[in-house]
Amino acid sequence: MCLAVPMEIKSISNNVAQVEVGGVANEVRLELIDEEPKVGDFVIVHAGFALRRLDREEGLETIKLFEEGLNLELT
Amino acid sequence: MCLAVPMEIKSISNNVAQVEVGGVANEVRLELIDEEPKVGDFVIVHAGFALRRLDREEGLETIKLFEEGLNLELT
Amino acid sequence: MSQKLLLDYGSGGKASQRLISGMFLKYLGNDRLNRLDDAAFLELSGPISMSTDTFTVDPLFFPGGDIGSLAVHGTVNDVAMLGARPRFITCGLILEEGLDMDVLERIIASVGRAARNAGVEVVTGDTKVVPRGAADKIFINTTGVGEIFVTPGPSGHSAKPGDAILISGTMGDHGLTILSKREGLSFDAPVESDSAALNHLIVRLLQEIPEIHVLRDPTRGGLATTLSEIALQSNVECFIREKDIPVREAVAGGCSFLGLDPLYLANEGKFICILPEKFADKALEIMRSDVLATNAQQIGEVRKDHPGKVVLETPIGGHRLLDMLEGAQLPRIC
Amino acid sequence: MSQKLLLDYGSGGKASQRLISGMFLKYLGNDRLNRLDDAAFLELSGPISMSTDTFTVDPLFFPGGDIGSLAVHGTVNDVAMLGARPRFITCGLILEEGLDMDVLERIIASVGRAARNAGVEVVTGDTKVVPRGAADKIFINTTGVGEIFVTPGPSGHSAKPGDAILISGTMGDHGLTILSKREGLSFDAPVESDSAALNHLIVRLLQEIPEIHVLRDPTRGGLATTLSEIALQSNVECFIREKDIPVREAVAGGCSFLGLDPLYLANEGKFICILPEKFADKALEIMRSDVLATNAQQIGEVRKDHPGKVVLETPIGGHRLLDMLEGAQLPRIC
Amino acid sequence: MNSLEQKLKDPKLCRSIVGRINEELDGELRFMEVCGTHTVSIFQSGVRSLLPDGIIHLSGPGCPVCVTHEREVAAFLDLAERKDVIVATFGDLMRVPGPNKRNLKAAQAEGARIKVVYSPFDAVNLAKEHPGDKVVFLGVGFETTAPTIAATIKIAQEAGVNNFLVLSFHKLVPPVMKVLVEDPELAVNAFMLPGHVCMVSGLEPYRFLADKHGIPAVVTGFEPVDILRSILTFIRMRNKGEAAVTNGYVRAVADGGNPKAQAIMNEVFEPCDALFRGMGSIPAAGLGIREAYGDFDAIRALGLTLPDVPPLAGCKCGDVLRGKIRPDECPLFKKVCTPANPVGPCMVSTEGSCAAYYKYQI
Amino acid sequence: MNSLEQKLKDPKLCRSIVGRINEELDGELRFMEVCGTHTVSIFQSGVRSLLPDGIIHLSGPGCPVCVTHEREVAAFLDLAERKDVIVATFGDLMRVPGPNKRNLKAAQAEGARIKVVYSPFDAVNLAKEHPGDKVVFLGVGFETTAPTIAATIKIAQEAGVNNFLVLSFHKLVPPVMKVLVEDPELAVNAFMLPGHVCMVSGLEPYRFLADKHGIPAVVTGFEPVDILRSILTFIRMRNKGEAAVTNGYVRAVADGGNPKAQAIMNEVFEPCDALFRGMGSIPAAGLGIREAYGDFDAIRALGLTLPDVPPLAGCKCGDVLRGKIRPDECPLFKKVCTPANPVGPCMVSTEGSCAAYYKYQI
Ligand code: SF4
Ligand code: SF4
Ligand SMILES: [Mg+2]
Ligand SMILES: [Mg+2]
Ligand SMILES: [Mg+2]
Ligand SMILES: [Mg+2]
Ligand SMILES: [Mg+2]
Ligand SMILES: [Mg+2]
Ligand SMILES: [Mg+2]
Ligand SMILES: [Mg+2]
Ligand SMILES: [Mg+2]
Ligand SMILES: [Mg+2]
Repeated sequence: MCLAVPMEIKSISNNVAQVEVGGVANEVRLELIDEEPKVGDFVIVHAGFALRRLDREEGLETIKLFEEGLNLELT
Repeated sequence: MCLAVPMEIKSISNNVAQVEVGGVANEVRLELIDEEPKVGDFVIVHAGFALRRLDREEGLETIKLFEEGLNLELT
Repeated sequence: MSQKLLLDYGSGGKASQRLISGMFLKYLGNDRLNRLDDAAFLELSGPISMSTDTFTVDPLFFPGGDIGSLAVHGTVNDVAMLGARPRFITCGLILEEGLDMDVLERIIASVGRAARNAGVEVVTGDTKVVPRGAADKIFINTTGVGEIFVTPGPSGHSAKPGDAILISGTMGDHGLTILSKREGLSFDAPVESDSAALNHLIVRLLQEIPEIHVLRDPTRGGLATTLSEIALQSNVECFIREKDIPVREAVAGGCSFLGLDPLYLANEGKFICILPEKFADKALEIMRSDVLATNAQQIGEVRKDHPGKVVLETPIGGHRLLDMLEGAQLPRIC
Repeated sequence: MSQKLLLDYGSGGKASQRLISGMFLKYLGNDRLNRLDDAAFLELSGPISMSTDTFTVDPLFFPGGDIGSLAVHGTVNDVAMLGARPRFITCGLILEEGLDMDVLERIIASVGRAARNAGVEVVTGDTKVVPRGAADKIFINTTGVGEIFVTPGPSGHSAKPGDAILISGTMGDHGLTILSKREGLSFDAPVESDSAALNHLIVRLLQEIPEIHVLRDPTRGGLATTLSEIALQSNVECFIREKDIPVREAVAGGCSFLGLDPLYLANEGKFICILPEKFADKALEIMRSDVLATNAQQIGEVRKDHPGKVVLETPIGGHRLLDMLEGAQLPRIC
Repeated sequence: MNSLEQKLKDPKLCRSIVGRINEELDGELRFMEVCGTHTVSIFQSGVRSLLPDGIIHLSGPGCPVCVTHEREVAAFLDLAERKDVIVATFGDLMRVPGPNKRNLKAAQAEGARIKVVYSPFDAVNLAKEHPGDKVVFLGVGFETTAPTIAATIKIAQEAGVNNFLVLSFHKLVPPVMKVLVEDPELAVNAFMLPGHVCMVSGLEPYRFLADKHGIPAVVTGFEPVDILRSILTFIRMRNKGEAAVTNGYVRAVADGGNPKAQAIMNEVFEPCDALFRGMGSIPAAGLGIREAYGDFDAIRALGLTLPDVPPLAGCKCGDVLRGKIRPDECPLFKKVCTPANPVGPCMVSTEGSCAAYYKYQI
Repeated sequence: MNSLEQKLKDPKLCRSIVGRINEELDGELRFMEVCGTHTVSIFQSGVRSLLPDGIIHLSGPGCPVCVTHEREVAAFLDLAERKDVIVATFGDLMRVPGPNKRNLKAAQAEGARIKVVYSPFDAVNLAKEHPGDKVVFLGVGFETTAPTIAATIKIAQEAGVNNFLVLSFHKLVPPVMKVLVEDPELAVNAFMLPGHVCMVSGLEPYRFLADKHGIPAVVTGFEPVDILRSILTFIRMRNKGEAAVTNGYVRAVADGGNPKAQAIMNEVFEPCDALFRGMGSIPAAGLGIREAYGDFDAIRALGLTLPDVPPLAGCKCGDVLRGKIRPDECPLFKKVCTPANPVGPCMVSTEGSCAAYYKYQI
């Protein structure tokens, strides 16, 4: 229902972050994000606002565990 | 200095006359004309207003006299 | 309320496809167009005459025609003027979003009718829809090709001193008709656009007259401008007599109170023919036998005295230049 | 302040003449155009491929090109797709009063440069100037002709089950570039329009490959729409694999946050080539040896299972339709 | 592409999960997603074509465009007619049909000033550029979008932009899901919860699904692996006889959601009843603008009312959204109702389930 | 064509008169017309090419466009810049160059709202159609035109149209002719008086030409026979040693003019000093709007002033208009100054004498 994409923060000033995806640069507003974002973070962007930080380590870890679980059960 | 053309009155209503030249119909206003114009009159039109009645008989007469005078003197 | 054109119709997607099959193929369809490939395959043998024109006339519909028929006639005529049989035309549309679909349909039907009458096929086309306010309702580009069947063909460069200058009929009909329907300037003129396809008459002339030096249609800028161009291209004087130039009473009348000159008004179904004097009568006879040129006249001759100029003999026997205007004529009061 | 275009320049009078000689002949001049007759005289021998397109791109200048070069490339490519050598193009301009003369000059110079690079001549043209507000700055129609040198030439109707489907490079570069420069939607994308004349590469392909069934450039509506057209015209299934379709990272990135699909974005320097499987490798080799097609790929094959449809195999191995859109894609948030 | 993004689309991993699904599935499983982005993702990624026949995929009322009521669309169109108003909208709404199949695109073609924006914030800039006009933003969306519009209203207030208005027809997901599960005819075994809505609201509002109704629900991301993993979770919960609401999108969603976004949303908006297309009025399922922000409320400022309109004859969107029928079971589907000539909003929205069936289903 | 119109253009009659002119002319005769319509008619009809070398035709300050001062044009251009103003004008003024060769056409191309009208009355209708704007009509012209604008102002007043304004730069012919004849360098033997100006004002205002300065003057129509007959009259008066002001256009002109038009003109306008291009300020040679009609006066209502502008370098219009030089004696003629690139207004107006020389002279 809500197209939202992860974009990487390249710089921040005045509640506005410069973000990038695939080299495409755009601006997003930071009024709504709950953690203080920093350069290098990935944020999930919806309608020009960053809504949350994307926890990529957590994401990878979850998948890795899940995958291991799958294989374990399969073999 | 002032392009003004004779047009024939085809009908009149409310200080506006329908006029024609070469079959082309247009409207002219009658606020400025000094003689009461009537259908069949030719009026001299400038910038959408009839400015005077054109006295075609007078015009023909003048020319005829002038022409006769010329010829008389020439022969 | 009639349906309105949306941007979607120019998107290349399904709406575009519906416009193509529901309207364009319906009125313009033929074996070549129906293939809808990137380009049309034409059996044509050279040399070829090719001309392009874009039509932006306002209003879209006027006595004697509409932008659709005009777009066909204009290009067919230009192709023919080089001594060619027009065969195929293309049709490029720019449409303003919100255009009435009924208006579009009337215009496309008119393109089809005019093309059939002129004996040409619309073989490929293109449609762009632009946002409301980015164009004025509809603009049409047509580009035509035809086979040249006389060589050397007529050209603006080929007028020779001693040649007769003919025109195929009255001057200024189209221009005055359009002016009379312009918003803010509307008056009633008993005159119609002369918009017509001249190719059949042109072909006949070229077949029956052994030598024609110049053929040209006096469109934008009128007779005065077109003759000036020829005088410059051929480096000759065009000498013409005002009393021999047919002008309808209504055109003269409309011009009188707008302060315009009919010799600068556009024609869309007339041509200038410049050819050796000895063929003038024969050419006039052929022209007058066609309904499109019953008022054909010799209006003057080519001279060498004032190269690059058009000289007009006035009805009282005076002489003056007929110069090319700087820009378009504006209605004036002084 | 730069000079502005006035209506007078479209009047057919002296201002028009100055525009023609001062700008059009300066940048586009050649022996045919310079004659300035009603039509151009072309030595061409048939059969002939003819295509028309009108260009209304906004903005006029964009990374990788401008409306002038695009107008040349678009038509040259369409003419070539029929198996022809593009030779001559026409140029019909609609100009908005008040247009910056410098802007016009840059665009005409670009038309001239692109035509020279593509090896075509602009042989005739037309210019209309419309009142301010009646058009958006400049629209260009180009119509091209060329000699068809293979028969039967490629056509959208000729795809056969078993054929390989190739594309000449990355998809969506032009479309995303234009979107990124649109007023109100501007973002920085490290991508350029792919606008280019493909005719030299097309000619080489046709000369070296004995049998090519379809050539088509996926412009408006993109790869998805163009393949759908071919599937319908040839009554076959086009089966393609998403993982084999090259899309630049920036195009994918831009599409991700605008909610668009790169397979529906326009390309202006790419082509689809459908040919018997046995010639696919040779064709890819020729394509990849040209700078315009270094990313050429086989993306699928023609099948007969779902005639008239395009079926996409997704990267995870699923299958779905790739349907023609109803209208243009709009940026969306859900 | 870095490895997280690659992993989430990894064909081999997908095939493994599908293998597991096939193995572990016992009987038929009817799951419903209530998010249009899931609808599109499931079709577009090809996940759907890989699922076994026993997995029945249903699309619920989760596309804010699809659930926009025809009376709301009529209000948009009325607004667009006003000479002193510039309408700003997300592109999604442009083609949604109102009464007589009229839509915003047609109004624009006829001269109405309608501007597609990518962010509500762009509408504030538009208002600054047109000080003599009123710029009305059409506020449509769920908990994901509502905070962005709330934040925009606060920004406009701070900047003193007083010609920016919002017509708020925002909707909330939990109340409509409540209506779904309380339907005695409900035939859904599991819910795929909307990842980006939950990013704001967290999991709490959805606990009732499992706790009260015994239906498992998983907050799900939008990549193929996310989706397939949730389906496997549904099967496993059912096989174990469990029902829980769990978070399958931990990388983006905290169990408590985004408190800051919730706070801003609640500061500007307050719950109100809302009209859902095909479902009628649902109590406390909408968000109206609070009185404190009344200056930005188009309804108050322009005195708008919702025009009465006849319902769309024959459209089964209500049944589709409730999961009662599949789009292809609607008698109008593909015959009368197509994307070119949509009868209902489920056919017109890019995320609509009827449109997805039409476009993607081979 | 009926016979009056035919007679007035009759080639045979014209040739007879030219024959007479040749016969009766003794030495050189320098006559001046002060009406642009005469300028054009004399060239366009070919009369000029039929005249013997001894007849020197001079064009005086009788084209209202040509005598419009560059400061007045600058005022037009300033007005056109205003966002709340729609300028209405006769087509004649569109190309007249002001400072930096800018003109109304260029302003229009850059977006100024300028509308060409055929009658001042059309500008009132324009004002009705644009109630939120001010429609300013550019009032330029002599005694022929001024009454039409006076009548229009009265009509607007009666109709209660309060967004119609006139910028009155009207000029009067007799005062400028007074300046001409009082010039010690004057080298004009006879005046061809403007037929349509006299149609309004009659002959009285011109009697001083003969009575005080001994220069014959004939009110003349615009057909070839009218013009040739007046020239013959000049010759005959001179041959007899007479000087009178006579009426050669009796079919349209009464000796007393048109009292009704005079009355309306005098009711709305009052004489004021006026700027003439190339001649400077001339006392009582202009018409300003009376205080009673001040609501319609663009100068009062908009607080307009005439901007100072540098004079056009090198333009000899002043000398041309005074009959001191012919256009082709101006060093810029045809070299620097052409209709495409006019230096002075005599080149730009369709009725300008420089333009007529350029366009018609073989
Ligand atoms: S197919 Fe059309 S009519 Fe049927 S439910 Fe879907 S949107 Fe409504
Ligand atoms: S030729 Fe040009 S510069 Fe010379 S007087 Fe005439 S208008 Fe002025
Ligand atoms: Mg193509
Ligand atoms: Mg042409
Ligand atoms: Mg033409
Ligand atoms: Mg095309
Ligand atoms: Mg328009
Ligand atoms: Mg022509
Ligand atoms: Mg084409
Ligand atoms: Mg093309
Ligand atoms: Mg042309
Ligand atoms: Mg514009």
